[in-house]
Amino acid sequence: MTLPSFVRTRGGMLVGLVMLGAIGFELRTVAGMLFGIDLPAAPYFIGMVAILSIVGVYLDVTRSTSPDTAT
Amino acid sequence: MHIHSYEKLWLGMALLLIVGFIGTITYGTVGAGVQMVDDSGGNVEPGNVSEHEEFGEPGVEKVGENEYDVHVVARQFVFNPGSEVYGAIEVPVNSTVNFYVTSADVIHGFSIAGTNANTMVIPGEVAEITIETEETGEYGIVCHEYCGEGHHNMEGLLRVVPEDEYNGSTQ
Amino acid sequence: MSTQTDQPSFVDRYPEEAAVVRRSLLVAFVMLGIGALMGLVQALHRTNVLRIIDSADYYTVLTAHGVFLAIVFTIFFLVGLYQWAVTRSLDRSPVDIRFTHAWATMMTVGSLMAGAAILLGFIDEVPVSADVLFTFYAPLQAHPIFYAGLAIFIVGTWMAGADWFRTWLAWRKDNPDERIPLQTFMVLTTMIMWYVATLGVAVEVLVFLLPWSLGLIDSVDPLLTRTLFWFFGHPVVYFWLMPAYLLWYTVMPKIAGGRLFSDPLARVVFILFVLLSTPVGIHHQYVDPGIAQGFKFIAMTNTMFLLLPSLLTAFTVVASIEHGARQRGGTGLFGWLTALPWRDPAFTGMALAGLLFAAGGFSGMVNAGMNINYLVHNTLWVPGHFHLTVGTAVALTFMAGTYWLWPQLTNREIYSRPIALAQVVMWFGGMALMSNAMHVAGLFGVPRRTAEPQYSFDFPALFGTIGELRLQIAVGGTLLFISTVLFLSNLAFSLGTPKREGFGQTIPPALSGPEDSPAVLDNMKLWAAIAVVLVVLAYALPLGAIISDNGLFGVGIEPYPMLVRPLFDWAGATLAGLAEVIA
Amino acid sequence: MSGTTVPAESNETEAEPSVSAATGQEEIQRELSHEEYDPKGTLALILIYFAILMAMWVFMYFVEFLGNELVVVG
Repeated sequence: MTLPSFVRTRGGMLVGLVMLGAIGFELRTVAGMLFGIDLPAAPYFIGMVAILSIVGVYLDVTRSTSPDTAT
Repeated sequence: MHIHSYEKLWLGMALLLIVGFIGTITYGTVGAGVQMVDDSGGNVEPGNVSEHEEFGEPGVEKVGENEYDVHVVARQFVFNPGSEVYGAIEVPVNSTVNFYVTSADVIHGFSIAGTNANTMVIPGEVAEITIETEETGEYGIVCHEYCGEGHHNMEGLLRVVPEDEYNGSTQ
Repeated sequence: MSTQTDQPSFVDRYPEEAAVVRRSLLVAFVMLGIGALMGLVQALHRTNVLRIIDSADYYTVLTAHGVFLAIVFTIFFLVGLYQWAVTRSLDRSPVDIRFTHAWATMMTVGSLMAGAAILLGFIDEVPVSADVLFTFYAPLQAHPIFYAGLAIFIVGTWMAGADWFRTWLAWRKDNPDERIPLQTFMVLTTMIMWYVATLGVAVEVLVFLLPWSLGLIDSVDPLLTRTLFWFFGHPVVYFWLMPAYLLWYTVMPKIAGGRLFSDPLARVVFILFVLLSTPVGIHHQYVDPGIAQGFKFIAMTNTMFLLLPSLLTAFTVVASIEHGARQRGGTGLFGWLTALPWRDPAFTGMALAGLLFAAGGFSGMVNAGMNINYLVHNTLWVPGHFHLTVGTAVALTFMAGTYWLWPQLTNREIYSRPIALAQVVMWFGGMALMSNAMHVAGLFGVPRRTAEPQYSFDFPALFGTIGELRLQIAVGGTLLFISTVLFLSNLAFSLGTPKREGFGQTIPPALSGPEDSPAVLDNMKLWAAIAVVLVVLAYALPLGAIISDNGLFGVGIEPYPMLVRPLFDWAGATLAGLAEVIA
Repeated sequence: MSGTTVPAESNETEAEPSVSAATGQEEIQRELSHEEYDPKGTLALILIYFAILMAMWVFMYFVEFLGNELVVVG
């Protein structure tokens, strides 16, 4: 299985996931401010964290190279 | 000095952005007619506010067809009128309202929450700000500049009421 | 592959200078710790999550948070970093290291005086306080030791600048035909800007506030002193930013594995800061009564052009990083981003700081827009903005830079790199949460600088709820505090890691070097003179108008609170008594 | 750049690792000179940023500000 190079290390994965989290968080603000779509906070954030966690666990399990334990 | 062509492109776009911003703001001033608070309110001596012709008895005053002057004195930690002890400021809808706000002590702020009506209130200066009321409703007024340890208690209320309910007095 | 290099480290080559740098950074970090604690107390208090202080004490906390972080932390880090940069890039020691120690001591003494005045505000029994916030607007009055401390601190920074200019002049004698090394160039231009900018606050404090707090003059004009404050208060933000830019331009390309894309443009950027940082301060006063709209418009156009150096920086710095990524084997239009050293906390911290600076840049553009200021002035939008800029672009870059610099100053490794990485990422996440909520709440009209969130009316939320925004601020603030604690403890543990060799770092030359730029860029006198002319053009008329309206000292302005008068009257009476006895 | 006067600094030191880098971090694989390098990715990123800035500015100014209640005229 070929994986994008940024999931080679846990450190890189952490940075990537937190960035995705921040983007997901901002998207709700954009939906509310620009498009007037009021997404309910609790389900949205819980869902977002759940999806990111699943992605994180999946990527970690399938991490291809460099198995050293950085963060 | 050689600059990469991409960077020259970006320099041009950055300048375009800047000119665009200045253009928008000029449009806001000239086209949409949004004027800044300026020195037109004149000066008043903070210690003598209570003897001042207008600020001695602050409140709402009808000055023309659909036009009202509202004189407000801000002091630690109330707006007169506006705060609960003095009663809310009441103006009719579809009118032009000129606010004249000054301070009797330190620097305050005068902001009608959630709207564009927002000015500093500086002792010695009169802030003049004109608004047009287009919808009825109640608006909170906050002092948004730190003015002492009771700053968070400094608030007031503005009521924009239908023309037929307006009775011409501060309540 | 180890991180060992064959270069001698900075401390090997310049042990005395390294000690000054270390000491400055340590003062900065102690202040960071106290300031961050104050920040946590505030974030939890005003969001009504946890209240351990009276709302009346909130403003003492807020003053400490603002002054300790925005003035002391940032500027102590700056002097440490700049001492390193000048010594390193000129490859020579200060002319007289005792002078270097003298300014460091002066700055410390000044900070302690101002800090003590602020913190004594918590103790009601002591008649000393400085609950005047970071802006100390008259007629709010602080104890004289607050103003005196501030003055001593600023004179200390002036001496630091003089020290670096002296080192440069000595170097110039030995190297008459060389271009100024880029880091030194950045230091010198920053200090020219600082000398021009601090004139405003020096006049405000020494001519007006200090004599007034001592009872020597009765009254000061609130609008005049406030205008003098902002004369200094806007350029000071570039004084915070320029050391971060120095790290972005000179250190970040290196740790990304690349080289600076363009040295000439870096110089142009710093010159633009010298010219445009100061004649813009009136944009903080867009909704001040007593200043004509025309002056505000001039400040607005200057401010908009001040965007240019930051926009150019965005390109040059990203291009330098991309160069690193491509040298490390990165390919594709965006694929190179994955080839960057994201596990290096120094790199990741600076990159994330830059990313949030891009967002903060936008809210800054809104702040700069004259009439749109009605929408956001003194709302929570403004602290949202500057927590992205000084609170992240600057503070996070400083922390990330420390992870790279500290080993070279001590010959000791950072205690834990993974914790360092988690720390910078946590700062990014916490700040994304907190500042987003602040911006949104600001648009709903929630004011800044207030202890109580519960006014008797409701703020109109366009989506979501105000309560949810408060929670985001509280969670974000807590994450930021934890991140600060991780940073400080990681650094504290680093004091105990074993010493070893091999921490030397070099900085590779730029892809397009200084030889590509005209020599006039290095003419410091010319840029200083133009800067002064621009400041005179922007400020002479507004200041003249204020003085002609109100006089120099205003009329009948009473100070609040009147804390020191009795003390001074007592001293005055004693002196008068003594004089009589002598006579 | 800034360190041109330090004799030890030259292009050959570029492989030197950062003191804060992870052990096992990949090293530089090739050298790119100024002539060989066009910052395409940077240009792409910055154009995206430009588009976001323009859209957000128009939204903030014309919708949030000029569309807001209590029109301020002076």
